[in-house]
Amino acid sequence: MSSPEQWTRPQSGAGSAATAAQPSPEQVIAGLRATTEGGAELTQLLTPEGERLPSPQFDPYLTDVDAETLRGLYRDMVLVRRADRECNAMQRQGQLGIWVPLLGQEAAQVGSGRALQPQDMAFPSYREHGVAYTRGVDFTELLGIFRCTDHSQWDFAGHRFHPYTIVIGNQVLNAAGYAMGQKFEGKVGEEPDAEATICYFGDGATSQGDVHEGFVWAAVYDAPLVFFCQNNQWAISEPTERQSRLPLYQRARGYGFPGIRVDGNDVLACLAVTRWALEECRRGNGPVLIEAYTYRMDAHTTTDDPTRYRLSDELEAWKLKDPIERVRVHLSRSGGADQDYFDEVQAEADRFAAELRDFCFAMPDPPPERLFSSVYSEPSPQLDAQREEYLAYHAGFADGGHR
Amino acid sequence: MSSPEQWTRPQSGAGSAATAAQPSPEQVIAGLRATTEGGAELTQLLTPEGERLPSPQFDPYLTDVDAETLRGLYRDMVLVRRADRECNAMQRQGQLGIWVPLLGQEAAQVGSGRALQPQDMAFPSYREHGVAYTRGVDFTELLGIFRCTDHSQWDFAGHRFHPYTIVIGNQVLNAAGYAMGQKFEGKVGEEPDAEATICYFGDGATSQGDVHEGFVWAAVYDAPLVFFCQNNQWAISEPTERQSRLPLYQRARGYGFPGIRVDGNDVLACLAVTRWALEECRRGNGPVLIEAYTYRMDAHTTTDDPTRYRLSDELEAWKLKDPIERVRVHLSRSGGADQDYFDEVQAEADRFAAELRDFCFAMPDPPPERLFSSVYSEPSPQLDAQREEYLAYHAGFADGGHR
Amino acid sequence: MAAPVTSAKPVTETHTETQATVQKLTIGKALNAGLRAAMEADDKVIMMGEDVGKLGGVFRITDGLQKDFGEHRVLDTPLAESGIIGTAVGLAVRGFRPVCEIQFEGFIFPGFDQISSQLAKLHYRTQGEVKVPVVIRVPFGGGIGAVEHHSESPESLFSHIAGLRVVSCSNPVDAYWMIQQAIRCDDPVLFFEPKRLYHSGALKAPVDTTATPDPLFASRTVRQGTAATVVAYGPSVPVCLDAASAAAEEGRSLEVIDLRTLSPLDLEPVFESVRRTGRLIAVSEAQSESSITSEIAARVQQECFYSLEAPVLRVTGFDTPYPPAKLEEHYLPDLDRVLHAVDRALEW
Amino acid sequence: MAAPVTSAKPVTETHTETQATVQKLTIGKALNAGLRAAMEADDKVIMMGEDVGKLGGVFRITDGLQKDFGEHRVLDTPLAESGIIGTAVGLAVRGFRPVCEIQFEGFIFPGFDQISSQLAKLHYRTQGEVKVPVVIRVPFGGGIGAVEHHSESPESLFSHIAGLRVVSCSNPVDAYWMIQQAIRCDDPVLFFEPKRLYHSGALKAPVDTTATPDPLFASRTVRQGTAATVVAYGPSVPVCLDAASAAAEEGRSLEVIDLRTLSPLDLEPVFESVRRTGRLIAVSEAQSESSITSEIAARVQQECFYSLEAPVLRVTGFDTPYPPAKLEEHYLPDLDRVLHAVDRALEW
Ligand SMILES: Cc1ncc(C[n+]2csc(CCOP(=O)(O)OP(=O)(O)O)c2C)c(N)n1
Ligand SMILES: Cc1ncc(C[n+]2csc(CCOP(=O)(O)OP(=O)(O)O)c2C)c(N)n1
Ligand SMILES: [Mg+2]
Ligand SMILES: [Mg+2]
Repeated sequence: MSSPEQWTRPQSGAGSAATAAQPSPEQVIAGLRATTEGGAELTQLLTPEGERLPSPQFDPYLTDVDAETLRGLYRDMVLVRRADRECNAMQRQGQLGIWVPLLGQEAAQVGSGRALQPQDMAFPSYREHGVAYTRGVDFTELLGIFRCTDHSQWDFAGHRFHPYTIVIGNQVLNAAGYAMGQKFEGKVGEEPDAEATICYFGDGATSQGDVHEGFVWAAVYDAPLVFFCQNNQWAISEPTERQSRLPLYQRARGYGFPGIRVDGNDVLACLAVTRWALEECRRGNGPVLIEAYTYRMDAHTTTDDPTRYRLSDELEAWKLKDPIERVRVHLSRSGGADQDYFDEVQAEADRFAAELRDFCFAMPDPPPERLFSSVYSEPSPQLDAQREEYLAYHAGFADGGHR
Repeated sequence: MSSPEQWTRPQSGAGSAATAAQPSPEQVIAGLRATTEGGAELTQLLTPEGERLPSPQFDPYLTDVDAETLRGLYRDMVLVRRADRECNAMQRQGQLGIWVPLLGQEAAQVGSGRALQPQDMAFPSYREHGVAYTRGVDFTELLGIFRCTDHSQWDFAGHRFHPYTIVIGNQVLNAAGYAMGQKFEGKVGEEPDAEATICYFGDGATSQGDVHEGFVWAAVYDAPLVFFCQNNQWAISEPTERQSRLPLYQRARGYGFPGIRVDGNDVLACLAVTRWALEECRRGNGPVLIEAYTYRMDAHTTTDDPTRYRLSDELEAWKLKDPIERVRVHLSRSGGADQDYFDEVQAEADRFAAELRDFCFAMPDPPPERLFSSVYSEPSPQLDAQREEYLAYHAGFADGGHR
Repeated sequence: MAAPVTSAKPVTETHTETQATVQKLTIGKALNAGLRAAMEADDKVIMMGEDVGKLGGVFRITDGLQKDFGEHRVLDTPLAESGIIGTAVGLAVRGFRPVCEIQFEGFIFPGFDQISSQLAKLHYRTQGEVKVPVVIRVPFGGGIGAVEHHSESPESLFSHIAGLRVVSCSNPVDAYWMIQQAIRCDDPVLFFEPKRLYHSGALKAPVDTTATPDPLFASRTVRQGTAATVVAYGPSVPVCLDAASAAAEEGRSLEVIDLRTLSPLDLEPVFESVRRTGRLIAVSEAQSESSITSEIAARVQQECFYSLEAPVLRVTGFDTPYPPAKLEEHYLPDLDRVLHAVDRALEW
Repeated sequence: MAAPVTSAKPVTETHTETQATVQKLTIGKALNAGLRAAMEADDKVIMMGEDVGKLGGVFRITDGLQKDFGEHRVLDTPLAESGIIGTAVGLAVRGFRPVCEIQFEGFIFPGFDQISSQLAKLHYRTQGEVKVPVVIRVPFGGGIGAVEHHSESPESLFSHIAGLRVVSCSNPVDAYWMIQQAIRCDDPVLFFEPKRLYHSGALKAPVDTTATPDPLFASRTVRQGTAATVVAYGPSVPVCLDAASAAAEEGRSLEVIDLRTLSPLDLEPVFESVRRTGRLIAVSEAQSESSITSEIAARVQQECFYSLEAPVLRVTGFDTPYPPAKLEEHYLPDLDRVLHAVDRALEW
């Protein structure tokens, strides 16, 4: 954990920065091997085999993590995955217009989401159902977007969870502004209510100008912002090497803030590293970039056909790194949970999904008036006239009248 | 000079890239000291005192540079500065609508411009009069923009010098596309006619999304593109620390291509480093970022008032690093030129300026038809109608008729 | 370089003996065939965009092109629209003829600056010395039950920017020819594709690749009539044609004009028609305010002042953001709303 | 939170005893005074933009504010417009009321995406749960002899985007009040400032800071007349007023309406006027195609169909990019072109 002093007092012994600015060939290579884990670069605390690796740097962020916490994280991930699968199925049944699956990214989302304090703010992209869940957003509240009955509908300020953002990269600047606001309001520092912001985006998003500008702004204003990039290896059909030569976390090097790659399928590592990053930000050492190295196990969305662009081998290899399985194995081996517990969670997940399903099937269509509401915060006579005219016209049909 | 092999074969001994991605405090500090030279980071071949420093890395790029070449560079800079001053004066006299002075940036522009081969392409911003000159664009051809008689008017393809671009950052993407085209056409490699592109922008521009996207594109497509950032310390009234924590050349580190800081007031260093960078690009090792560390000695434009935001001390300090003076001293000391030569160049510069002045005063206004011409490459009946109607209306006045 | 696209000469020949010159195609397949023909005719033509390669684009309009022409002619670009358009401008300056795909119209906005500041203006800025023959393909419009940003109609914005040409096709034959003509045009062309019609089997039509196409920058009367004129473009054209059929059954004869070129407009056929019918209904999915339909109304009321027996009426999207898709049936002009407007115009 | 801006209550009080409540100000100084008053009234109001701090903006509209309110309330931002607007959106979500300065209208385009995708839509997207009270100040229009991108009039583009409010002021009194009202408005407001009038001594007017301002979103008849109506906004208003004076000398009485709100439009005063005069000339420096003046013509021809004795005529910039400034006198609507249009309307 670095302190503000460490950031602002020069130390001796650094080599020529000009040399540092020339990446080594292996750094270049690393970027080209988009589907390799990155070896030593990767922060991992729980191996795919469920083995707990010690980490002097990050273990201090997990001192409160006992078997109960682990069971909680396991449960979170199982529930979120089950809900995700249910939504995927409901899309196939025509109940949702589209679904954006998070399958495979449960650890990245639950781990980072659980690292947040209530006072922290989160800016999601459109796949962060797991983060939404950790922020206390009811899964049913997400459905409207995908059933096309609304455009985002939860208590944004209450949950401190911003609306989903579909235009790639936009939310990164919005989050930078929000975090600047936290700073300007004096919410950064050693006080217990100190705040930070986290912002989610994908590997593809890193190419967008807005993401760069978010990096520039956050760095220049020392904004308490954690950039959380879920590198799920694909931007629809494009692998990460279409976006970058170097591993994405290294992008931070050019801006002067830390970048780190974490095993995105390791919920403990995601929790610890995000806690560290948030803490850095809260204390005024932000921003920080986290690249969560993970994999999109399903299609980009339910309208996508990944067989056109990637091999099933890849999927098989990643199955072995499943984020839930490794926690299950670890809990079993360490005696943190037994089969009964797992069965219970599964049953709860099934109930969770069934409720979601019932809710979804019963969702009403919005009334036509909704079309005209909330365009502005104050009324607009022009729009009022359009509404009146349309509703009168529409009523004509309802009354069985002529068009 | 690195070769493609060096770029693509891994070598042992590199530390964890994760660590490398966390900038050291002094790197952060360096970015905050926007007006210090950067010490060891700076590539300099000719000191402000006119002393030639040896450079194992860059001397190989100057083997052809003899006294005659040096005299030529000196002459280039004196002429360009003289013309710049003349234009500044003509603006004050109402002959130009605005002038964008390059004072202080002669070495960066002449050095980099003279590094180009005829087949190379250059994309300027709006201050690159010195580069224009090295591309064979007649100084008189620049005047139309500033006299507001045209929007850029020279033989762009012939000089391989793109129109001036005023919207900050736009030209970086255009240059990336052009360089991609050179690559796609097989013009990159060991052939003597191999090509590269150079693109100019300022320190302020580095914050723009387009510049980032230019970095991404050029890196992903291995485009033969030299990004030439003239860090003149100011973006109008904003010092460089409003844009970045780190020295700007280090931005390249996050993308996986080399970045280097050169003394922008040292014409030899600019020449050598740009030759090196172009050579890298030509051979397929591009892109490369060069930060030319220099100073805007005059106002941002003739409409600007720098006394509102910077101290004259700063100017005085930079006067000691004058780009022309150090070449003059070096030539004198080394016997490369005597006072007669300097006087002759001065006289030539005065003639150059006088011609420019005569030309400018005689520049005609464009005819009203110009307003409607070249909107499209093929005629548009709608526009033709607007033109006919307006010209008829306008002729009514000329004939002394009523409106 | 390229022959004037306003000429009526066919811009491609069938390329193999074995291939039939007439095939029944959807709009999507016709665009694909048109792009293929353009790439065969000129090796400077390249495709750029997100997912246009292996995937063939999310709508499969570039399907198979990367496989056949290679990765250097069909580029899966980084995910950034300013980058796509900005590099296309540079490629065009270099002599290429880039065809950019914007995945959905709602994602064109990050590229707005490059479009308006560079693409639209370079030709004028340089008095025609620098040509930027870039085509930007934009799937647009609603009615596909999509989430936000996937159903908008931003074409009016581009029609307000001088230096751009904006066109839209509404049927497979036009799709096949117009895309080729747009690519051959030396001006930048924003090519708006009616996404919900891409794969419409009902609109499938025989496309004769040896035929002589209409000029690109001309409107076309697609149904003759006498009682009122209806003008539309892109996805609204089939709606208006259906409305005209329905009206015919009720004994009212509607003339329908497919604008095809949205900027600069070719309104002569509209003026001529309105002088006969005395009534005009302009239809578009876009918001009405400061739009192409506003422009049509403004110009028609001026040119046909004494012919109009009713004001020009507009049937458009409302002046709201595009609503959640469950409400889009209310937002989009449909047969009933068009006929309602016709009724009002006739009753005026 | 903020009182409805459509109310007629003054939104600020004079803040010190010593300061006069009535001062003669230019538009530029009035804006500066209005910004200062807004910052004093609400400490969530912050200024952001390029060079707005020490320099006070290239037009000095924010002059002195950083000195008096500090670097945390007047931010010299990095050079990127998407960043300015995108972070302003986030700051607004956090509870701030950011006032962004775009240095010249030609540089708003890199921020277009954030404006249309986030700023305009967040309120609608969230059914009003998320408010983004951001004001974007945009110096616009020509006539200052500038290089490219410094003289454009892009306001119509924003009027086509639902969810935004677009306004423009034309005199010091409005400048002082409208900027404060815009800042208090919970909707995003694009505030177009007539840059060539900023420092016009001729337009200097007494600004009474204790007066009751007109509502923000209302047009205003600034000169009454009977023969024809002229509607304009921003820099064209003084041109039209001059034209009306000149016409009066020739015995023709023109009514002049200052639109003030460009989107949504407040056309009732225009309709009412046209019903009396029977003639309308809409004036704007912007290109005509798909513009605010198109919209005015489209709506007036519909609402006043039987009152119009001549078509609505428009006097606007041409459908070309803004020309080199030596030609701008031809491009910009001036007194003569306005009167020429009046002549045509009267002779129709
Ligand atoms: C500006 C913009 N351009 C294009 C799209 C279409 N699009 C949606 S998701 C996507 C890929 C995003 O990839 P990535 O950032 O890696 O996130 P992931 O979907 O993998 O989570 C694209 C191109 C968009 N939403 N926004
Ligand atoms: C997109 C855009 N925003 C704002 C401006 C206005 N502007 C012109 S030059 C300038 C500062 C540029 O600074 P820098 O990039 O350092 O280049 P320099 O002028 O110092 O050479 C600004 C803000 C612009 N031209 N384009
Ligand atoms: Mg991804
Ligand atoms: Mg600068």
